[in-house]
Amino acid sequence: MILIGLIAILFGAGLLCWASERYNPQWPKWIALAALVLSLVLVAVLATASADHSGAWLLRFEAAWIPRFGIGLVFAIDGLSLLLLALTVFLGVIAVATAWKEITHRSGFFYFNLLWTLAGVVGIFTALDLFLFFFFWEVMLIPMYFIIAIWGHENRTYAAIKFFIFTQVSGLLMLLAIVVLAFSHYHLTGQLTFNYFDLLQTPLPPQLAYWLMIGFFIAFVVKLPSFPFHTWLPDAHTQAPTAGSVILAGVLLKTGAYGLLRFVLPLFPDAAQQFSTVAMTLGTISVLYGASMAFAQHDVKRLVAYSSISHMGFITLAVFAANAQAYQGAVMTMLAHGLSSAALFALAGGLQHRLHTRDMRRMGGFWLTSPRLGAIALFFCLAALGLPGLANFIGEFLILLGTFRSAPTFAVIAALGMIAAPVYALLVIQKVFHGAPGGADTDTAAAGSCTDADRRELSYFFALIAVTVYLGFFPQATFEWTAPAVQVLLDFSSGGADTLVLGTAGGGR
Amino acid sequence: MSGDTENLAGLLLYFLAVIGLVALILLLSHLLGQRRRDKATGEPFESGVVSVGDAQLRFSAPFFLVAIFFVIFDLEAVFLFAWVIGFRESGMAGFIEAVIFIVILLTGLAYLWKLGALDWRRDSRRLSGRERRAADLADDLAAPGSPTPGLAPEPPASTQERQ
Amino acid sequence: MNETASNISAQQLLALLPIIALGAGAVAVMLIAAFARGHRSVAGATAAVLVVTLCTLPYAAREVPTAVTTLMVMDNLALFAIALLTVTSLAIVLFAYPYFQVRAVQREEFYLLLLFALLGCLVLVSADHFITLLLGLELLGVSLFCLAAYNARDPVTGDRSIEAGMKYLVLSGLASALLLFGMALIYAQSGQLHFAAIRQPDAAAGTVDLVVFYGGSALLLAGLSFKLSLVPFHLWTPDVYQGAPLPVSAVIATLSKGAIFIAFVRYVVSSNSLDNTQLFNVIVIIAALSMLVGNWLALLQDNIKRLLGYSSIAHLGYLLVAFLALQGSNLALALEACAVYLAAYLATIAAAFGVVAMLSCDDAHENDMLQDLTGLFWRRPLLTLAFTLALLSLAGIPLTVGFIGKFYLFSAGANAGLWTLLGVLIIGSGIGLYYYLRLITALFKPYAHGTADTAAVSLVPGYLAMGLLSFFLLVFGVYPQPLIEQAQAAADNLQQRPAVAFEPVEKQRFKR
Amino acid sequence: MLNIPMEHGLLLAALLFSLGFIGVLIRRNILFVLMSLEIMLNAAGLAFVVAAARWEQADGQIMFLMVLTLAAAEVAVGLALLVQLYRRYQTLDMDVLSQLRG
Amino acid sequence: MNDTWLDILIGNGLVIAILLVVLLSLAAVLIWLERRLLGIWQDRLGPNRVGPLGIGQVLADMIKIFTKEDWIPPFADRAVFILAPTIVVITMLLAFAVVPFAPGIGISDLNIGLLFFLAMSSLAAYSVMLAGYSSNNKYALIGGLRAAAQTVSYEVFMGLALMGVVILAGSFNMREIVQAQAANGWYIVPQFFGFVVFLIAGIAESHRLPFDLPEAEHEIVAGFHTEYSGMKFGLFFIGEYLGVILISAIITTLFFGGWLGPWLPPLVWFCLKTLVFICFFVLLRAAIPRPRYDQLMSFGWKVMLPLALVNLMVTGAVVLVQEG
Repeated sequence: MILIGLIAILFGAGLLCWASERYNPQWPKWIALAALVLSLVLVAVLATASADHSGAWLLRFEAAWIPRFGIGLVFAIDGLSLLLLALTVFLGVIAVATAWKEITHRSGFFYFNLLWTLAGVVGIFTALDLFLFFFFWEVMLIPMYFIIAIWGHENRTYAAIKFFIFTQVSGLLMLLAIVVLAFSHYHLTGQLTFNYFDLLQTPLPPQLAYWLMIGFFIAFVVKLPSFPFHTWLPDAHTQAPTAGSVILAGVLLKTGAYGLLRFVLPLFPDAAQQFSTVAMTLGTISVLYGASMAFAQHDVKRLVAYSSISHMGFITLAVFAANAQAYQGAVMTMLAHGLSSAALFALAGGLQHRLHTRDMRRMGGFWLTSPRLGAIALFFCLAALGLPGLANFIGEFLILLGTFRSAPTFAVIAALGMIAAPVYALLVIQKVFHGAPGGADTDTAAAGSCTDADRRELSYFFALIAVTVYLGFFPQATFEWTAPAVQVLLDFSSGGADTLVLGTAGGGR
Repeated sequence: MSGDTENLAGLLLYFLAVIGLVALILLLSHLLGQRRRDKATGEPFESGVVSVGDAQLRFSAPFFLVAIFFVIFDLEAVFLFAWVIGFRESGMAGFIEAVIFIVILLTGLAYLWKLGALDWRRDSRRLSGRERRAADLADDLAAPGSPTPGLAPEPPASTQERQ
Repeated sequence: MNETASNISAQQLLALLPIIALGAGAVAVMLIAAFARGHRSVAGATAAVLVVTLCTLPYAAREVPTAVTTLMVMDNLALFAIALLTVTSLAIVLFAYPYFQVRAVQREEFYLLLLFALLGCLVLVSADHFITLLLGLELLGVSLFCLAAYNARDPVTGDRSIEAGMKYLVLSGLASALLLFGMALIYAQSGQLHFAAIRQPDAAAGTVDLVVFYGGSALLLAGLSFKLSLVPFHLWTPDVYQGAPLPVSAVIATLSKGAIFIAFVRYVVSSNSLDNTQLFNVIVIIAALSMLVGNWLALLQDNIKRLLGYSSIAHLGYLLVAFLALQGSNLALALEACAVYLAAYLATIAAAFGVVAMLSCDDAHENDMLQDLTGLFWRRPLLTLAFTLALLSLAGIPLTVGFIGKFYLFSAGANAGLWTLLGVLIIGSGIGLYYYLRLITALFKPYAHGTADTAAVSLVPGYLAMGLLSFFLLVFGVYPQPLIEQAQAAADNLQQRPAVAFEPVEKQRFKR
Repeated sequence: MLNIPMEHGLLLAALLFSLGFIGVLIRRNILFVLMSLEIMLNAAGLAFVVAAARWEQADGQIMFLMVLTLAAAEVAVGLALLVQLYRRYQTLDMDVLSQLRG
Repeated sequence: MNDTWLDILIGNGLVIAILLVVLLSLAAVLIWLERRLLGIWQDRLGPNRVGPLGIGQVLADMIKIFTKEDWIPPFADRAVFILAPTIVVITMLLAFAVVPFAPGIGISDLNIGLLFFLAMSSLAAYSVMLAGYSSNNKYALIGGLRAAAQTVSYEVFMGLALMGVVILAGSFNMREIVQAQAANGWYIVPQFFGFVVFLIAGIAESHRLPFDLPEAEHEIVAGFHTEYSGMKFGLFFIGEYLGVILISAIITTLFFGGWLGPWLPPLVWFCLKTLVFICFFVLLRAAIPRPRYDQLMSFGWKVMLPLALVNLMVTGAVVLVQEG
């Protein structure tokens, strides 16, 4: 019930934001902030209430929705979902903070869209009815589309439509797969259901399972995004307003990874196993391709976007590596990347707000005028390149470790990506903050007028830094949360012989 | 069978005879008739006035309306013919259906009547404003194209038929 | 036949009540249009007639399924369709009112023709015999081409309207001719005009020339495809949609498509036509082409009416997916899918046309170009939301009933194993998304002039219609169970069709 | 009745139908298009009558009445539109119907 | 087989020949008769110079009309111009094919006799229409249009007016209708309104005075046959009189028991009754002034058509009630 409350709060607050704008344009952002903080509290309550890590599923709610198809309102969370929920709500707060001053135009509708996107994502992370899952999967698209298309930058329409079409078409493939799965289940057992827990036991013919798996895989990998399906991401990230980019990079990409972990692996373990080589190849290509493309960008946001592709490549790799380290690493990377890329986009947004450009060739020497921003940027660049002690390092290290155990070749090649990361990450620091003011282009007069981070910016950056550092130094807490979920995954995959799970409480299960 | 054939054959024969007769009459008159060529022979007769303009008049709307009404109501008659010949077989149910059919037709007729579609002569002095609108409407229904901005003005709809 | 025709029982009359009510109502409205002429009175009476028709449905529902002679059958499918079409008509009447209020054409007859068109639809959806099929089709068709040319006297839109009327007339006539000739050929071979009696012919019996029979079926299919504007018989659609007055485009896109589709379904289910592989394959090709070509051509349009026209072609293509699943054990689900998708489609497309019609209420021009919509959100937020909702529903995005419809299509298609078509459906939807989003984007663009539009007349009835439709789109999008239950009932009923007393080929020598 | 095989009747109907169809497709004058349509409809009607004669039922003839009605309704509206069109454009050529495109 | 055909040829040929000769002569004589009767009723003499009682006038007219110039206007549509007057004569003559003159006497005993008659009489509309069109003369065109509009208007309820008779007799066959009257009495009694409507429609159909608006001299010279002369004009003339005879014969058949009657031979009864109606038509011409065209049309649509429909319904109801 608390899960429904969470979603309802976000949906309701969204409507409230919109309605309240008529009376006072300042109200929407306060309402949004209040709603998100309330949600954060709720998530915290959830976490404390189930802190004993007993069993995989912490909370479960079921109610009938469309009995004709055996579709129910099935909500449940395990540790994995809980962490991602926390991330979502937390980044929601950050997004509101970044948008606080940037969005002045039609703010009511903006916060409406923001909150509905977040509600959709929360739905994705909690829904365990496949139909319901798909429902939320699509629900979050529209508001996100509006965020990009209305408040985005110069090329926003193109970017928004591209984002939407990519996600929607791949989503339809998934819908088809879901439907076929449910009907196969129906023909095999005589029970028509979309309930995740029922469908887990479907004894599918291998050929069919393989195709269904592909359907799911494509939808998730587009969202992730992985190499051949990634082209929407740089456009969408670049054109979205800051808050949009934060949500996109921090949260929306994670839904793809979550889908892989939650659905592809447990529903089609054998097919996934069979497919792992292809998937890992795609992952490795993403890692290297993302990194090299990032290196070639002049646009700050594009650079960060391509780096995201690179990082997400690691997750693909991890998901199909099928062992505990890799899974744990994947979860950690999701969290860490959520935080660091959100921060980097917030930074890029801040720069654009000040300079009205995202072109690094027209920047330079900002350390002089805004040292605080510089320091923050340096921190997150280091986090992104995987500096030990920060969350990203833990995640990627575990992924490589896990991958090496099952597929050494891929691990070795992907490790090259970790080498490439410092190059582009430091390039940002060098081009933007070091060097002569104005960079290569001397016509920029913006540098001089650039102000340093204000209290608002500092506060949310510090929050991000704090969490990143915490995760980097105390990853065990995270592992304990995810351990039961990872164990479940391992039970499903045929490579379940390896039962080394980083985590204590859930390990004994 | 033979009765049918006989009937049809008789009809056919009669048909041929009639056509032959008419042809004969025409041929006879052609052969017997005189030939003259006078100055005004080749001109159309218009009561002695020299002919002006084309004879292909734009004909007035009601003619067109009558044509449409004929088509519609004659078909109605066709259905009634079908009912009438099967009158005893279709019995009471058939009668009720036919009455419904006829009543709907009469309603349609009343509609046309009220709208003035059946009026050939319109004396605008006699009509109230509302009736005149209805009358204009009837005109529109049949004779499109009365004054429409941007299009060639209409010649006054053949006045000689409304005298 | 005379024997059965003359024995109409009270039960049958009761089952026919909606049709009787609507027919009587139409005649009454005609009298009102003659004797108490006035836009308000006629529109009001029309709305009242529609409401009364809806009110008769529960009474008729007690008697289903009933075969009314061999000509018609009233079952839950028919009632479902009647309810759907009547509600849609009601919405159209509501938003047509302000639309015609600002126009210099005679207004009253629109409602009259609409009622007749609807009557044709009602006959169609309960048709169980070629005669009723033809009757309904033509009652509908004749009303429609009068309606398409309805603005002919309007100085602004007259040219377009008359062109639309003429084109629709010619092509509809062509379609009718094809259909009729097809029926004649089928009749020549089977000796039957009753749907259920036209089973697939038994070649061994020797009385049937299969070439002629299937030629007839193909012609029938072509005729219906014309009427449903399926590719490659779609060429008239965009022109007619663009040229006809907006409410009329809505009528063509909703009532005529819906009713003809239901009739087609009934024919196919009753006569088992889909058992024939060739015919099946031809329909598969038609469906695939409709989805692709419709969506593709819609991409290129700047005129919203044309765009919606092409979009409706694509949607009929989608519907054919469910239609093709109407076989064997899939029948129930496929029928349900047809019903649900049709409901979603009708409400959605009516809402879309309604919004454009309401935007065209400030003067005699129709604001149907893409640029007229630019920044609409900042001028008319409520209308824009309704339009957005409609577009999202057309695109099949959740929270709208369009999504439920699409889900049904997937279910029916997957259940019947129509993989190729489902693939095409996905591709088509992808293409479709582009132009829906293009519209939506235009709606939300910043608007330079920043002033609210001033409609010349009260839009209240229009808003009422939009509210009704939006409510439908949204509520059944989130909680579709009631809709599904109705559709399920409709599907069940058709399967257990009432036994109809139709004679086998009987040598009844007619009187000469 | 004189016994004519049904196939011959159907063939004639098909011939008429094709003639009408070709007329609809290639004629430029709208009046002739309408006439071609009528030919098609009547060909269908003929086919019904022929078929009814084969099965010795009245159904096909009833159908023919319906076809007649349909043809009449079509022609009534068609001619009305035709007159409109002529008043507007002073021609009956199909090409005037080409304002709508997109 | 040969025998059969030969029989038909001979049997029918005789009847046909006699019928045609009688009809055409009758039409010619009618011209004289009408003028004489009009003269008598209007208290003047009429044609009385040629032959006894002026009966030679018939012959004189015929000679005159045959020797007139067979003129076709150069501006006319030649083929149609010639075709038009023949149509009216042909259709009127053909319509006689179904008239049952007496038992055993008649061209054809069609079971759709009544429909055949209706079909033929509507075809006559083409004649005036085409004549008006092909003459290429303004008067002719207007006259032709008027005639066509008038014919088709009255055509509608002309058929409907007869349907009461069909309900009573249960057949379209003229002979059966006559025989039914032998059993049930003349239909003039139960079908009085049908008779009135049919009578009026019949007058309008044959463009007889007072409904001769298409050729109203005072407005449009001679209407559709303004440009006609010689025998082609004569054909129109013959057609009109044939029409009068036809309508009279049909009225006789349908409403007045056809050949039925005591003492005299059936054929004589038929001819007598028909003659009475022919005279009635002439009387009408003498007695009633010509209405305006709009009055004529309104009268048709607003009075006659509803009357015909109501008559039909009432007849149906009465028959149903009577027969239980």
